Amino acid sequence: MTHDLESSRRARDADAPSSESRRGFLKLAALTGAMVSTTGTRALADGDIGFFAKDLSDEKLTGMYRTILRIRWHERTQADEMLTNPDYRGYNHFYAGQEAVATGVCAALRNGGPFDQIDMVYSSHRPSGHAIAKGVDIPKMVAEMDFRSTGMNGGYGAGMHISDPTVGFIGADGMIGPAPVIASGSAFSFRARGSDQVAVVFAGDGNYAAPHFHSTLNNSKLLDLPLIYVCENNLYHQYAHYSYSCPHKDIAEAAAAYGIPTEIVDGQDVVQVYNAAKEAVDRARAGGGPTFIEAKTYRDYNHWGAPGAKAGELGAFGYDPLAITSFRPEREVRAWMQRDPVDIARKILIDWGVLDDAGATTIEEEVKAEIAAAFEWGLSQPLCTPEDGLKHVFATGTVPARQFG
Amino acid sequence: MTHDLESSRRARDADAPSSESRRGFLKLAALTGAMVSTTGTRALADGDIGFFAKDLSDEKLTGMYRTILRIRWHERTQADEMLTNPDYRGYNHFYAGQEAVATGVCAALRNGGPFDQIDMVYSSHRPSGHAIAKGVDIPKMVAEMDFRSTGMNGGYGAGMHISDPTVGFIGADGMIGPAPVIASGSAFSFRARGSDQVAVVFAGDGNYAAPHFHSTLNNSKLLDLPLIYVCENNLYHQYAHYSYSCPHKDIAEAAAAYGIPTEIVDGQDVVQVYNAAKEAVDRARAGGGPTFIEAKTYRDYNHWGAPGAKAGELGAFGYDPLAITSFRPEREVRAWMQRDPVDIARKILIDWGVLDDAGATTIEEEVKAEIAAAFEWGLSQPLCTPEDGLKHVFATGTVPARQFG
Amino acid sequence: MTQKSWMYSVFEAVQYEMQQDPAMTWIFELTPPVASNPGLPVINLETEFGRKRVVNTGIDENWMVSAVLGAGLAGSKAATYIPYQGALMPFQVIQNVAGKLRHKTGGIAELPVVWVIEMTGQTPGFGQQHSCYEEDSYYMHIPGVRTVIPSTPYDAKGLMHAALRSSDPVVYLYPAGLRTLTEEVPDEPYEVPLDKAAIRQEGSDLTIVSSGAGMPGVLDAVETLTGEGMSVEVIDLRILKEMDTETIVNSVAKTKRLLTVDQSYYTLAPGAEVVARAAENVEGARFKRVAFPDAPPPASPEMFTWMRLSAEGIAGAARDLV
Amino acid sequence: MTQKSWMYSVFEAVQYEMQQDPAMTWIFELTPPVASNPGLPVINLETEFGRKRVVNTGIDENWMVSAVLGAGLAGSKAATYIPYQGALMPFQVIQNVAGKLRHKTGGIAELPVVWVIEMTGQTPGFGQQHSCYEEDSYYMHIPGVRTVIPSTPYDAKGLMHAALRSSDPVVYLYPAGLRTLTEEVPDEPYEVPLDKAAIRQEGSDLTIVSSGAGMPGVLDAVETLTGEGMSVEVIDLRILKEMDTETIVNSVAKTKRLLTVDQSYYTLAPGAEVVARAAENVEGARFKRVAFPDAPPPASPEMFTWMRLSAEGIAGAARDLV
Ligand SMILES: Cc1ncc(C[n+]2csc(CCOP(=O)(O)OP(=O)(O)O)c2C)c(N)n1
Ligand SMILES: Cc1ncc(C[n+]2csc(CCOP(=O)(O)OP(=O)(O)O)c2C)c(N)n1
Ligand SMILES: [Mg+2]
Ligand SMILES: [Mg+2]
Repeated sequence: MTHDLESSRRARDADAPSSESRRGFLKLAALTGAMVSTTGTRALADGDIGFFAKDLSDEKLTGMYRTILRIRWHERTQADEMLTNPDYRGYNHFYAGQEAVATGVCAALRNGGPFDQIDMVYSSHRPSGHAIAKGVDIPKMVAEMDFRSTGMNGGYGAGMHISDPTVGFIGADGMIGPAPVIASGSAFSFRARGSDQVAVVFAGDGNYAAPHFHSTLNNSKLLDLPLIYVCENNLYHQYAHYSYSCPHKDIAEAAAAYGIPTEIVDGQDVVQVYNAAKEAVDRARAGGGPTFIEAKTYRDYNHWGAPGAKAGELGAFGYDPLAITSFRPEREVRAWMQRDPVDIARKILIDWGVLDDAGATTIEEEVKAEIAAAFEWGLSQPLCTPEDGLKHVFATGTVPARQFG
Repeated sequence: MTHDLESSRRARDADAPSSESRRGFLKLAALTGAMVSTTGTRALADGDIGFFAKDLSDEKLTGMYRTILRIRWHERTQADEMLTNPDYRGYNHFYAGQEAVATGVCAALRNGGPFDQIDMVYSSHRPSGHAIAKGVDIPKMVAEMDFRSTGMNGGYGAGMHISDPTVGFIGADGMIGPAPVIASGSAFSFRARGSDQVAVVFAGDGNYAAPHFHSTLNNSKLLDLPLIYVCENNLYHQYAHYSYSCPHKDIAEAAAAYGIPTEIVDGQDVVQVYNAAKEAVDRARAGGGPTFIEAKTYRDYNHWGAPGAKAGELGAFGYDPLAITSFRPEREVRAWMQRDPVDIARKILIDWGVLDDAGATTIEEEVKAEIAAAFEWGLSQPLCTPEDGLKHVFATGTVPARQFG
Repeated sequence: MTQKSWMYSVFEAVQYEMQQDPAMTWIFELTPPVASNPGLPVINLETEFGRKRVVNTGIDENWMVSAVLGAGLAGSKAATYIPYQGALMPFQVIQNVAGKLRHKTGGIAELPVVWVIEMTGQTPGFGQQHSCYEEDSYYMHIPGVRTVIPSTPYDAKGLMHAALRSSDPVVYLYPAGLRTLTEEVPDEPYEVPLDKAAIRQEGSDLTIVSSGAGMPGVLDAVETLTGEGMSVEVIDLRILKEMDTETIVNSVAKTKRLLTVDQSYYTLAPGAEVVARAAENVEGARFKRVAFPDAPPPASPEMFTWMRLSAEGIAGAARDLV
Repeated sequence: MTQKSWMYSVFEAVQYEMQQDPAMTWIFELTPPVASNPGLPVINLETEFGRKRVVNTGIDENWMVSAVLGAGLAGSKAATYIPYQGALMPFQVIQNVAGKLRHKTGGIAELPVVWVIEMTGQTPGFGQQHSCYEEDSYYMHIPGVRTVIPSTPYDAKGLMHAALRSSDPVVYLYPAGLRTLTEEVPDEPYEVPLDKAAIRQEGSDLTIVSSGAGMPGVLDAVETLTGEGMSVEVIDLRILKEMDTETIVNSVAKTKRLLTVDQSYYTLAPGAEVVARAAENVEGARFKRVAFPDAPPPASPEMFTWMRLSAEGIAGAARDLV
C-alpha cells in the first residue's frame, strides 16, 4: 500500500507559515475571472480575484493541485470499477467537476492535531471529494465504499456515511436537510467552550429548499456562530434545475438577507475558493460569526452512480431518464466540462511558476499510481462478518438477533 | 339569545358595493401615521395612509368598529370569568390589544357564500379575535371555549382548536410552525382549480424562527400562491422578546428577501391594516401571488390566561414569573395601551363623520349586551357526554374504549 | 384484465381519480408521476394534467405533506408521493395536526388527502439512513389517520381508489421493493376496503401475519412449509390502522400458534401489536416474532442480508413454533 | 437527604454535571432552567453558567435537538429541554440521524447528548394537540437511542446523571405531570442504570407493568387491590430502550397474569411490546392492556377524564384478569 498523506496534510495545513512573495494576479484574473461576483460587503476591483492565495507556499499550492487530482482519479477509477468490474459493489454520488470547491475550502482549515482544535467538516450524500480534501485515508475509504471490514467505518456505512473524526471529517449524511443544522451545533459548542475552531458544512443547491436551511442561517447569525456554509450550486438537485425550488438566482442572496456575509465564487477555480474560505475562516476564528459561500459549479456525472458514462472517459452524457420536468442538457454538460478544475489549477500553478508542465505531469502520474494502489489495497480487504451488524448500536454490547424468531 | 351576526357579516363583505365619497385622509394621518412604513415596492407619501378605506360604506366602517368591540368585550368578559367565577373552566390566549389586525384583514376578505368561493383563514393559539373577525357565531364559540356539547366544535377542541369552515375560519392551531405551511396548501389548491379565493394565515413573531417559515414563503413565491401571511409582531414570543429569535428589526425583511411584496403597518389602526390587506387580496385574486403583512402590535394580557389581570380592568401587569431571560416591562405594556385599537378606530370614525360620539357609545353598549348574552347562552349549555370522546376519530364509526382493559 | 406492475396499477388509480375530479392535485419531488406497462399507454400525470395540478417541488417533504393537507381542508382532493428518504420529515404534521383535525373540530374537518410514503426496497448496500422500513410502526400508532400497506398490485390499485375517495386522511405506505411486482389487475376502477386484512391462505397448524414487503418472503416460506406438510394460515394485514383484530383473533383461536413477520425493528414492530391483541383474546396459544433486529440496517451486504427477513428464517421460526 | 421535587432533582443533576464539565451546554426555549425547593438554593443555569453555555432560543425544536447533536459530535456534552408542544418536531433527526450515527460510522461517533423531551401532564382541557403522552412509542421504536422515562424524583436525578455521562444519545422523557412530585433525594450525585426496570412491589397473583406518569395511578390501584387481598407485582419500566425483558419475563413466569398500563394510545403503546415479549417467553399466561383509546385526547374534561387512565380502571382490569 503506497500512499503518502503526510506531505499533503502538511501542505493543507492552513496554519503553516506562509512567506512567499506575491504573484502575478491580474494575469490569472483574465483566465478565471469571468464568473466572479460577490454579494458581501467587500467589493473586489474588476478583474481582481482576491489576495490570500498569493502568500501561500509552493508546497501548499502543489498540495492543493494534488488533492484535486486525488479526488478526480479516485472517482474515475471508481466509475471504471462500476462500469467494468461485475464484482465491484461500491457506489458513489460522484463529485468530479466540483473538486476545486472541497479542495479550496479545506486548504483553509485546520485538518490535524488534537480533536479539540481541529476544524470540522460536515458533508453530504456526495462526500468523497470533501473526505479526500479533509485528509482521510484514501485506501481505507476505498475499502469502506466496497463494504470491507477494514474500511474506514468497518463496512457499516459505505458511500453515504463515511466518517473520520480524527481529521475532522465528521462525515457524510445521506439526508437533505439535517447536516447544516447539526454543523451549526458544532459551531455552537466551539463558541460555548471558547475554542477558535470552525465548522464547515458542504451542501448542495437542493438543500436550499429544506426547512433546515432557515434554522441553520437564522441561529448561526443570531448566536454569531463560527459556521461556514458552503453551498455547492451545481444547478441541479436530483432531477430538477434549482430554479424549480429556489426563487433566487444566487442562493447567497437568501443568506445575505439574514445579515450574514456572503461570497459567490467560481467553484471551478481553487484559488478563488481558497481566498473566500480563508476570509471566512479568519472571521469565524476571530468571533465574527458565520459566512455563506456559494460556489458556482457543475457535476460531470449524473446524480448517482455512472449511468451514461463510459469506462476510461470522464463525464456522463445523455438525458437522465428519470428527469421528467427539467432536463440536464448534454450541451450544458459539455460546456461546463470546458472549465475543468484540474486544468484551471494546473494552468494557474504553471502561470505562477510554481510548477512546470513536466512537474505537473509527474504529480498526476504519482496520484494515479497512489489511487491505483489504494484500489488494489481496498478491494483486496476482507468482507464483513454478518453477525457484526448487531454491534455498535450502542457504545457497549450487542443487540439480539431477531430475524430467526 | 340576542346576537345579530347578519348585519355585521354583510358589512364585512369585501365584495359589497362601495360608493361613498373620499374622506379627509391627511387629517387622519396626523393621528395615526407615526409608525407607518413599508418595505414593499409601493412607496407612500409621507403622512399618507393609503386609500382603499376611503371608499368603504358607512355600514362597512361601522361594522369594523363593531367587530373590534366584539373581540374586546368577548375577551374582557372571558378574563373576568376566569378571574371571578370558580366554575368557569375555559381559557384563552387573549388577543386584546391586537383587535385591529384581525378586523382589518378579515374586512378585506370574502367571509360568506359557498365553501368553494369563500376566503380561508388559518389562525394560531391566539384565535378568538381572528374567529370573531371572520364571522363565527360568538355564543357557540363561548360555549366551545367552556367545553359545552353544543359549542362550535362540540366541546372537542375548545380554546386552541376552534374552527368553523362555513365562514372560512379553518381554525386555530395550537402548534407554532405548521399553520402557515398548511395555509399555503389551501392557496395551492385555489390556484390549481382556477379559483380566485385567497388563503390568509395569522402568525406571531415567534413563528418566524420555525423552519416552516422558510417553506411557506419559498413555496408561495415559487408557485405564486394566493397566500397572505399576516405576521402579528407583538414583540414577544412566550417568554422572550423577538430579538432572541430573529435578527431582523422588521420581520418583513425576511419575506422581502424571497421577492414577496411586503407591507409593514401599524397594527393598532384598523384602517391601515385594511388598506394593506385590500391591496394584498386584490393582487392575490388577480394571480399576483403572495403578500407578507407585518402588523406591529402588542397584547394587553400576558401570554396565556389572565395572570396579573384584575377583574373589570383591561390588561395584565407585573413581570411574567416564567420569563427569565427577557422581561416584558410594565412601562412597555402601559405605553402600548395608550394606542388602543378601540380608541383609534372610534376616533377615525368620528373624525370621518361616520359616527358621532353618541352613536359610537350606542354601538359599544349594544356589543356589551350581545357579548353578555353570548356568555349567558354559552355557559348554560350542556356539558359533553364522556363516551363521545370515542367519536369523530374517523368520518364514520367509534373507536373502542381501552381505558378499562 | 392485463398483467400490470404495482407501480402502473397505482398510477392507473391516481390517473382515473384525477380525470374524475378536476380539482385534484398531485405533488412530487424526485419520483416522476410516470408509469409504463407493456401493451398499455404510458401514464404521465404531469403532461396530462399540467403543472398547476401536478407539481415538481424542492426537497421539503414537510411542505409537500402540509400542502396536501391544506388543499384537502380547502375542499380539494389531494395527494403527494414522498420518497423514502423523506419518509419521516413530515411526521409531526401528520401526527399532531392531521390525525387530530377531525376530532379537534368535533367532526367538522374533512380531509380527502392521501400521502403516499415510500418504504425502501431492502437493497443491500444502501445502509442505515436510506432504509426506512421502520416507518410502519410510527404511522400505525397515530389515531385519526388510516394507514394502509398494500402488498400486491391488485390491492395497491384498489386501496388507492379507496384512499382517494375517503374523507379521512390516509398514509399509503408504498414498499418500493414491490414496484415491479406484476399480476392481473382489472382495467376499471374498484375499491379494496380500508379496514380488512386479507387471508392469503387458509390453514390450521399455524397463523403467520405479515404485511407489505414482508409478504413475498412469507409466501415463499409457506410454500416450503406446505411442502413439508404444515397447514399454514397466512394473513396479510393490509391495513395497519384500524387493524382488523377479528381476522387475527379468529385465526389464532383456530391454530393456537401465531408467528408475526416484520421488516421493521423488533421492538414495537406491527407484530408486537398483532401478538398483543391475540394474546389478550386467545388463551393457551404460543407466539413468536421474526423481525429486523433493534439495530440500524448496516451497509455491508454480508451483515445486511443476514439481518433482514429471509424465507429460511421465517420457515425456521415456524417449525420451532409448531 | 432532603425532600425534593422531581423538577429540582433533575436540575440538581444538570447543575452538577455542568459544574464538572466547562464545555457542557444547555439549550432551552420556553422552560426556564430554574428550579427552587424549600430549604435549598435556587438553581438558575442561565445566571450560573452564562448565556454562551445556556441559551434561550426561538421556537425551533428541530434546531435545538440538532444543535445538541452537533455539539456532542464536536466533543461537548450537551443537553436541551424540549417542551411538550414541540415533542415530535425533532423526530426525524433523532430517528434517522442520531440513532444511526454510531452504527453507520462503525462505532466511531460518540454522542454524549441528552434530549429532555416533555410529555404533557394530563391536564383536562388542553385537548388534542397539547397532549403528547404518545411519544413514548415513537421514540421507543428507534434503535441506537436510549429512551428513558423516570417516574420518581430519585430516578429522575439518577437517570439524568447516567444519561449525561453516557456516550450514547439519550431521549429523556419528562412527564410534566410529575414535576412537583416530592420525595427524599440524596444531595450527592448518583446514577440509576440505563438498562434496568424497577420492581416497585413484589407479588404473586398478577404483574402490572407501567411507566412514567402511568405509575401514580398504578400505585393507587395496587393499594386498593392489596387491601382486597390481591398480591400484585409492580414493575416500573423506567427504560423503554433497551427494555429490561428479563425482569418482565421472570415476573410473568411467576404470576402468569400480566396487565400493562399506558397513557399512550392502545395500538403500539409500550404495553404492546411488554405483552408480546412476555407472550413469546411465557406459556399459559393471561394478558390484558389498559391504555388511552386510539383517539386523540378531547378537550372536554368530561370526555377526557373518562378516557384517560384512572386507578379504578386499572383496578377493575386487574380484578378481571385474576
Ligand atoms: C430528506 C431527503 N429527501 C430526498 C432525498 C433524495 N436526494 C438525495 S440527493 C438529492 C438532491 C440533492 O441536490 P443538491 O442538494 O443540489 O446536491 P447535488 O446532488 O446536486 O450534489 C435528493 C433529492 C434525500 N436524500 N433526503
Ligand atoms: C412547536 C411549538 N413549540 C412551542 C410551543 C409553545 N408556544 C405556544 S405559543 C408560543 C409563543 C408564540 O409566540 P408568537 O408566535 O409571537 O405568538 P404570540 O403568542 O405572541 O401571539 C410558544 C412558544 C408551541 N405551541 N408549539
Ligand atoms: Mg445540486
Ligand atoms: Mg408574539
